Formats: sequence, structure tokens, C-alpha cells
Amino acid sequence: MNGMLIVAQKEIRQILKSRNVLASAIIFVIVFGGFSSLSTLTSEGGGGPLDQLVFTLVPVLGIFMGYLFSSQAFLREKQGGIVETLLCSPLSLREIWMGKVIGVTVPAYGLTLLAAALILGLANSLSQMTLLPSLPLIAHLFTTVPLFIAATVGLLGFAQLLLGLRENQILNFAIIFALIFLLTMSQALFGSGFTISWVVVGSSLAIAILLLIATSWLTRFLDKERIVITIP
Amino acid sequence: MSVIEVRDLNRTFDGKKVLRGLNFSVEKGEVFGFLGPNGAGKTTTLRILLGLLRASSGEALVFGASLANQDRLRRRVGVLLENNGIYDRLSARENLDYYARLYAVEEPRAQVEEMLEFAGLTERADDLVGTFSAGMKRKLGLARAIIHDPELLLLDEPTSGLDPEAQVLVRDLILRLSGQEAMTVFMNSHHLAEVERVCSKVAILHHGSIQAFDTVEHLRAGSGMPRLSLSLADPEKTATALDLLSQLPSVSRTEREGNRILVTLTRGSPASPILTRLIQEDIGVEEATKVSRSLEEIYLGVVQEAEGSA
Amino acid sequence: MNARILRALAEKDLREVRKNRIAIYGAIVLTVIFSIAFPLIFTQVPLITGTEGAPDLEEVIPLIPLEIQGVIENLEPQQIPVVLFLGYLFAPLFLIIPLMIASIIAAEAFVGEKERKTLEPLLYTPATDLELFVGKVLAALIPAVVFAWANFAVYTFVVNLAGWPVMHRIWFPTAVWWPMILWVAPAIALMGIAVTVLISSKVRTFMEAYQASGALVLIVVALLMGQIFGLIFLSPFVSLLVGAVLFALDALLIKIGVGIFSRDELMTSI
Amino acid sequence: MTHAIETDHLTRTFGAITAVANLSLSVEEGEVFGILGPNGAGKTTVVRLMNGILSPSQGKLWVYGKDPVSDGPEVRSMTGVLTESPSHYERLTARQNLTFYATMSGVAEEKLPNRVWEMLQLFGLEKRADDLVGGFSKGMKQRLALARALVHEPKVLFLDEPTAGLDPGAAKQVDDLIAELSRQEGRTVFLCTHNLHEAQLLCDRVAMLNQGRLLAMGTIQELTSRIWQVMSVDVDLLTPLPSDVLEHLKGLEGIAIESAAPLHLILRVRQRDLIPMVVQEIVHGGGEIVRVSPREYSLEEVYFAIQKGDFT
Repeated sequence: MNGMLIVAQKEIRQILKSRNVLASAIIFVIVFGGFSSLSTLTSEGGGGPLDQLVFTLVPVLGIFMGYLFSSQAFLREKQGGIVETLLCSPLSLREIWMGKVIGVTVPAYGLTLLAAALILGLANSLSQMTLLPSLPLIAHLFTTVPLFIAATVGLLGFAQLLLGLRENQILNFAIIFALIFLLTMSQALFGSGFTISWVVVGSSLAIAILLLIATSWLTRFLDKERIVITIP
Repeated sequence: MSVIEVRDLNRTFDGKKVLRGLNFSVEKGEVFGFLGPNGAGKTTTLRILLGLLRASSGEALVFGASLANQDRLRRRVGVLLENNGIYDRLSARENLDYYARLYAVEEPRAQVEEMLEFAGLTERADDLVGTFSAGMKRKLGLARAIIHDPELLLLDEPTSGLDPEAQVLVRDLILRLSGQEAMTVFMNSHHLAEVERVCSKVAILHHGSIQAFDTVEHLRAGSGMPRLSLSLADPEKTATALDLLSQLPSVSRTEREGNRILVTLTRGSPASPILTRLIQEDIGVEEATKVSRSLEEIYLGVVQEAEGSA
Repeated sequence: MNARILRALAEKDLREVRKNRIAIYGAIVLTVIFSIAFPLIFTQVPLITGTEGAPDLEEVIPLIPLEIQGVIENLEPQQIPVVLFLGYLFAPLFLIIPLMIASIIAAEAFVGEKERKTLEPLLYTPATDLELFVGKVLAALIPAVVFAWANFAVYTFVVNLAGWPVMHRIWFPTAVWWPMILWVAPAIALMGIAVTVLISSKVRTFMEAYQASGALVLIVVALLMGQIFGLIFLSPFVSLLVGAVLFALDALLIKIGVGIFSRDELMTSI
Repeated sequence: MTHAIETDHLTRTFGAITAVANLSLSVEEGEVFGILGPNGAGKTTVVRLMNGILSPSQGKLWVYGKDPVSDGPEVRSMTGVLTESPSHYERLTARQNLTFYATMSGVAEEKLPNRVWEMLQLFGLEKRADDLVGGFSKGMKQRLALARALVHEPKVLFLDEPTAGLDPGAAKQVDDLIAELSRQEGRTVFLCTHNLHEAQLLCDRVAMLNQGRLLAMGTIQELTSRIWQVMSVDVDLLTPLPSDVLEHLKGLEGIAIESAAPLHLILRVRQRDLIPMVVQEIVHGGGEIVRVSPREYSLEEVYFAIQKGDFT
């Protein structure tokens, strides 16, 4: 347990120190967050569209952050071969994986909340009336979003540890496309008129929890031999 | 109980036999040199010992257990692989601190400082490791590997890429640890001159099986007749000297090595008649030294023989 | 400049790219999405939903630039989305193709070599700095533009063929596409290369360079969004202008790039 | 006569760091010239300067009379470089790699296929010529890198750690090949190495650097005799030496007796060439010699003495 937290702490520290990655994350947030809140304002209808926007866009941003940071924590270590030394430490493979997942999720979630605040703040300051997020949306931000990020990071970390370099490059590529797709989808979604109710939030929370359970079930397939053999 | 015990170890990768029935053991306090050409299976053996790869059959025990199912046992083992296990984006101190805590070192702070000093990095302790030279990183890697005072140290090419100064440092450290603290050391190495100086025992691996496993002295003693290396005052006379020597009954073979002559004596023959004979013929001798075979010669001989029989 | 050296360099880079899965899969994915999937979706949707899609468009039409409104006035309702999206609004999106291909190859040619340490041996050859630079730029530019044009051909074919049941005639390409493909596409490909070259002096791995230059996609997205929200309309004239601006920027960036790409600078930064 | 390489007060700084300081040396045609020193001594920078990859901050240098800064392409077509890591285009075959470098280095189109094939054969890679380099072993990659450095028949060969990371068998092959290139083909070899054993075996002359400064330069013997003016010699005997022989030895010019056990003498001689005379005197006096060994200083001892500053 303790070892896991040590790993998590190190990952957080390392992510906060890598300026390149942080910069691209922040640029991404500003461009898409800012852009989206601008476009909501051009459409009419007040709080409804904003809620929808935050509901869909924020998890996507979170997933993007998780993706950016997890390649730091998992892929980079594998490319360099450092992971082999880590596997020789007294931690179990599951502890290492968990530690890294926590270490990536915390800063990714932090930045995501920042992005949500930015979108809401910008929308508020630019429109004449006060646009407050609804209660279900707030619940969504504090429960579903971190779970989604953790599940994504867990899955990505799992794949990055076990796959070879080339497969990982393909995976990376697929993810970039999936993200662009998700972004377009989330933009498209807020045009249609559905509202963010407790039911919607609850069901997305259920999905997140299921995903997380599936992810932790996958960890039984973690295997040191697979990792070592696929080190380039 | 042996610190390392390998019994009938086999490993296949995609139907290809990489290790074929390995047997050896390393005792407490020994410095064990694991030699062999690239691709002989050294890294695979090391990884199986570390519990990173599975054995196809046989066992590889460390402290009587397999590290593969005993993660906590790793606390007694220090490892320096080809990769130093050091994060470029953290400082030297942060790196050591991380590992000290991973290995649950009792007084991490004091230990980190001590290790920084050992690696000669106290002044650069807070600089990012990315700015270090290859030699500094290797030293830091070594400091990292011994930060928890392991009982067994496994090293993969510990001095590769190091300059002569750092090589001496590492060599002295290995000797000190094994001498004073009875640490057991297992090292893969290509640097035979170094292995000769630090290792008490060696094994030579070739195509996945062990061709020789003994102390360096024993290997040397078993590797042929005594030899004498001569250096003449006047190199012009080398050819005459070769002629003369090859006729003597106590000489079984003569070879020319640049300006030197290498004479292989028949067993039990003294060297003095040879010198006397040369002086009588007015061939000045500048140097006459008995040479024992270097580990390099022994190694090349063993590998060549294995290649021939394969 | 020695043509034999330029050719050897460009050929070598291309040969390597052909074995780079990320480039190959990228190219395939781009083709499938942009040149096949999009035209198929947009031509088939009106057929399936019938005229139901039309009311939605009623709201959007006021946002559409006047120039296009003139074009779609005379169309039947179910032809409108086809012409609107495939014929006009998608044009800037198509720029992603030359941009991404150029960025991937350039990242490979400039940063990939550094990452795999093959750059130093290359610097020890008698080729001049400028020859090395130009050879690598050409290796990225030519295939990117050729690939974009080939995709344009595929797109034209699919749009006309799949659109036949709706349109009943060969109507594509529309005028806005020509300057976009012939003039803006090379400009943006060159932009991708120039930016990658500049980034290459700062980053150490291919992936970093590729991800960073991916930010350029934002330019395209901005053009696209701008067009969709009716802020700008890329008429042939505007396209020529955008292309000219891009080329001017390219020239500036490449000038800086040539300065960075000297042996001394490269060795000092490693 | 022009030297193969000559530098005159060569200096290169990177920001506040001086990588090469006031270096003046010359390398003769056909010799194997070793350059030794700790990491960061400036060895790699020197090689880069000599190939015009870096420009000097101060000072001048010439490779066969050409300035690498102004005549870079010309100099580089005369030089071949083996870099520290033998990096190749792993997605190309051995033949494609060599062909590419041959073209870049200006090997004529009509000679090219033959030359490439010759190199592949020379380095024992002909069977793997059309396999991707990615699947090669370290030793094969190193041989391919040597082939790459030699494909345009350079006059000067720069080798940076040519045997680092190779197993002893492969290392010996490479060492033998270097010796052959210089001894039989007359190429000039500029060798940077941490392996002092290898330097001792191969180098005609060595230069020792530290922090960019030249500490010493010369043959290993010259350096040794400059550090240790007196040399001690061990003599083992089969039977005790007659006392008059001992007295006689004491009287000789340039010779002193450090200790004289019945069967073991330790002498101090001023020069190496006095030793044959000593041997002769003992044998003529009826002594039976089993072993004569001058205390040999290994290059390692010389190296550490010089790096420590025992030599000024």
C-alpha cells in the first residue's frame, strides 16, 4: 500500500515537472474550452446548452489529459527500459500499476476541474446573465469525471505496459482520432435538445463504475514477462 | 545454503532453445563473473533469476526461493541493469530518495546523502539527471542499486561506457562490498581484464549452456603448458633466435608476436638453458618473463572449442 | 546543390516512411475517413431519412454565407446537405490530409533521426547543410502533396458516384475546391514541415514532435469552424489569399529553419 | 610534409564550458593515434571539430592541409567516422544502408554496387545483405558501421569506442581489423577509447586529454620513461650467483642493486638497453637465469599517473 503511494507521488512530481506536456495540456484546454464556451454563447438558450457542453466536453478533456500524462508514466518508462529496474523493486506489479494510475489521475483530474472552471467562468463573464451549473452537473463533475479518467488511465496504462512499441504507436494514433471524434460528437450533441437530469448523470456514473471494475479485472493479466519482452 | 542456486534451467523462446540445462551456484561473499558472447543467454538467465521471465523447466533460486513469487524478497537484492533505472527529469537526489523509499530504507535521508557522496555527485545533487554524462548516470545507477544495503548485487555490464577512472571506482567498490560486507555479487561482463581482477569465480556461457565453471586460477592452471615471453635487444636477430629455439628439446612451440618471441616449454623444463643458449649465440635478451594465460585467452579458447564442437 | 545527394536523401526517407506503420496506418485512416466515409455518410443520409433532415437546415441556412445561399437556393431539399457539406464546408477539412502526412514524415526525417542517433553519421557525410535540409523537406513535401491530390481524386469519384441517386449529375468538384487543393494544400503541407523543423530543435522524440505539430490541426479546425459558423467563407479568392499568407509564413519559418539546421547548431543542441 | 591531421591552439567552448582548450597536436599519415581521457575530456568534440561538424571557437586545424570549416565537404569526403553508437536505419537493409552512405559520400554511380558488395564481404555480412538491420546483433551492427565508415575509401578513419559493448570475441575481430587497416592499407586511424588494453595493443602514439587540455603525447614507452626515469628489473636464478659477478655488476655505470637474495636479484637500471648487458654479464659469469623481467608499467598505470598530474 505504502509503496503504491510512493510511486503515485513520484509520478505526480514528474508530471508537474515536465513543462512540454503541461503546456500542451493547457493549450488544449484553453483552445477547446474557450472555443466551446464562445460557440455556446453564439447559440441562444442560456443554461441548457452550457450544461450540455460541460457535461460532454469536460470528460473528453479529462480523458485527453489522462492520455497525455499516461504516456509519460507508462510508455516513456518502457521505451527507456527503466520499467525493468522498477519491476525488480519489492513492489508487486499490481502495486506499480495502481501507483501510476493514481499518480496520473490526480493531476489529470486537477487540470480537468480547472478547465471546467474556465469554461463556466468564461461563459459567465461573456454573457449578460449568470449561468450557474445545475446540481446534477456538479455531481457529475465530482464523481463520474474522476472515475472516467481513472478508468481510461488504467486501461491505457495496461495496454502501454503490455503492448510492443509499434502497437503502441498505432494505439496512440487511434486515440488521437478517437479524441477528435469524441470532440466533434460532443459539439454535435449539444445542438440536440436533451437536458442533464439526475437520470442521465446517474447512468453515466454507472457506466464509469462498470468501466473501472472491468479495468481492475484486467489487471490479473498483467505479466512481467510480457512487459520485459516488449521493451524495445 | 547458496545465495544463488540454478538447477537444470531451460528456456525456449518461440521454439528456440535459449538456455539448455544450466547448473551453477553462487556462495555468500563470492564475486561471480558470468561471461559469454552476445546472444549466449546471459541476459535471459539474469532475467529469470530476477523473476522477470519464467523458466521453461528447472529452477533459479535466490536465497532459496524464486523471486517471481516473492516480491518482498527483492528487498535483499540490488540490481543494476543495462538501463540505469534513473529518471532524467528528476534530480539525482529525488531519484535516490524515490528508490530509498521504495525499498523502505530505514533512514532514507542519511542514506541518500551517503550515496550521493559515494557517487561523487553531492555538488550536482539537485541538478536534473538529464544533464549528466553517461558515466555520472552509471555511477548514480550503481548508488541506486546499493542504497538499501542488499545482500546480493546483480550487475549487468557494470562498467560499460565508463571511463578508466570510473571503472576503477566501480571495481574497488565491488571488492570492498564483497570483502568487508560479505555482499554476494553476480555480474555479466565483457570486460575480461576487469573480471580477472574482481571475480573469484567465473562461468562461461555459450549457446545456452555452461562451458566452464571454476575459479580463474583453476581455469588458468588447466589451460596448457608454461610459456616464456622473450624480448631481444636487437629485433633484427628475431629470425635467427626462432630458428635456434625451435631446435631445443625443452621447447615445444615458438611464436612470433611483433618484436617478442613466445616460447611454449614442455612441461617441467626450466627456462635457464634457453637463455644461456641465446647468450652463447650472442643474442642479447632484454626481457624473459613467464606468462600465464590471460582470462581473455582462456575465454576465447573455450568459446572457440564450443563453436567447433557445435 | 547536388541533385544526386538530394535524391538519395529523399529516397531514403521515403523508404523508411514506407516501413513506418504509424505513417501508413495514418494515411489509410485519413483516406478512409475523409475520402470514403464522409462522402458516403453525407450522400446516404438524405436517402434514408428522406426529407426529414430538411427542417433542421432551415434554421442553419441564415448562418450560411451568402455566396453559398445563392447556390443552394435552386436545389431540392435533400440535395442541400450534400452540396452544402461535401461541396463547400468540407473543403478546409480536407487540408488535414497534406498537413498530417507532411508532419509525420517531417517528424520522422528531422526528429526521428535525432532520436535514433542516425543523424550524427549523416552529418559526417560530405553533403552540405543546405543539401541535407532541402533533401529532407522535399522528402516530406512531395509525398504529402501527391497523396492529398490522390485523395482528392478518390473523393471526387466517391462524391459523384455515391451522390448520383440524389444529384443525378456530375457536379463535383465545385469551384472552391480547386484553389484549396492546388494552392492551399501545398502551403499548409509546407507549414507542417516548417513547424516540425522548428520544433525538432526543442524536442527529443518523434512522438513529441508529432504531437506538438498536431496542434496545427487547430488552424484547420479554426477554418472549418469559421466556415460553419459563417464567420468566413473560403471562396476561391479568399483561398488564394489564405494560401498566399501561409506561403509567406512558410518562407519566414523555413528561413529560420535553415538557420537552425546547421551542423554546429545540431551538435550543440543534442 | 603535410601531416594527416594538425591542430594549432584549437579551442572550443560551449557556453561557460571549455570542451577543448588550446590543443596542438599532429597525427602522421598511416599511424594509429590514440586519444585517451576521462568522460568529458573533449575527445568527441575533437573528432567533431576535425570533421567540420563543429567549428572551433579559436585556433586552427587542418586535415591533409584542408580546413574543415571552410572546406567541410572536401574534408569529410576524405574521412570516415565510426560514431560512439553504431546507429543505422533499422528499417532498411544492410545493403540499402551502405548504398545510401556511399551515394552521400560521392562514390561514383558505376562503382557503387561493387564497392558496397566488397564492403559487405569484407565484414562478413554478405549473407545478411538484404535483411533489415533492425534484426542484427550488436556485433553485426558495429561491423556494418565500420563498413559505412570505410565505404568511400577514406584516408583518415575516426573511431569512437569501436569495441564498446562488444563481446570479447567480436572485440578481437574489430581490433584485428583496425590493425590491418593501418598496417596493411596505410590508413591513418584516430582512435578514441576507454579501453586501455586496446590502446596499448593498437596505438603507435597516444595523446592524453583532461578537461580539454593535452596532458601528454607520445609513444607509450616514451611516456613511461618520462614518468619513471629509473626502471627496476627482477632477475630469478636457478643457482646462487657467484659473489664476484655481483661485485662486478655493482661497478657498472648506470646500474644499482636494490636487493640481492641468493636466487633473486632486484636491479635498478637507468635505461632499458642496459638490460641485455646485465644478462650477458651474469651468463658469462656462470649464472643460470630463469627469468628476467623489467618492471613493466601498463598503459593503465601510465594513464593514471598522467591524469593525476605526476607528469609535467
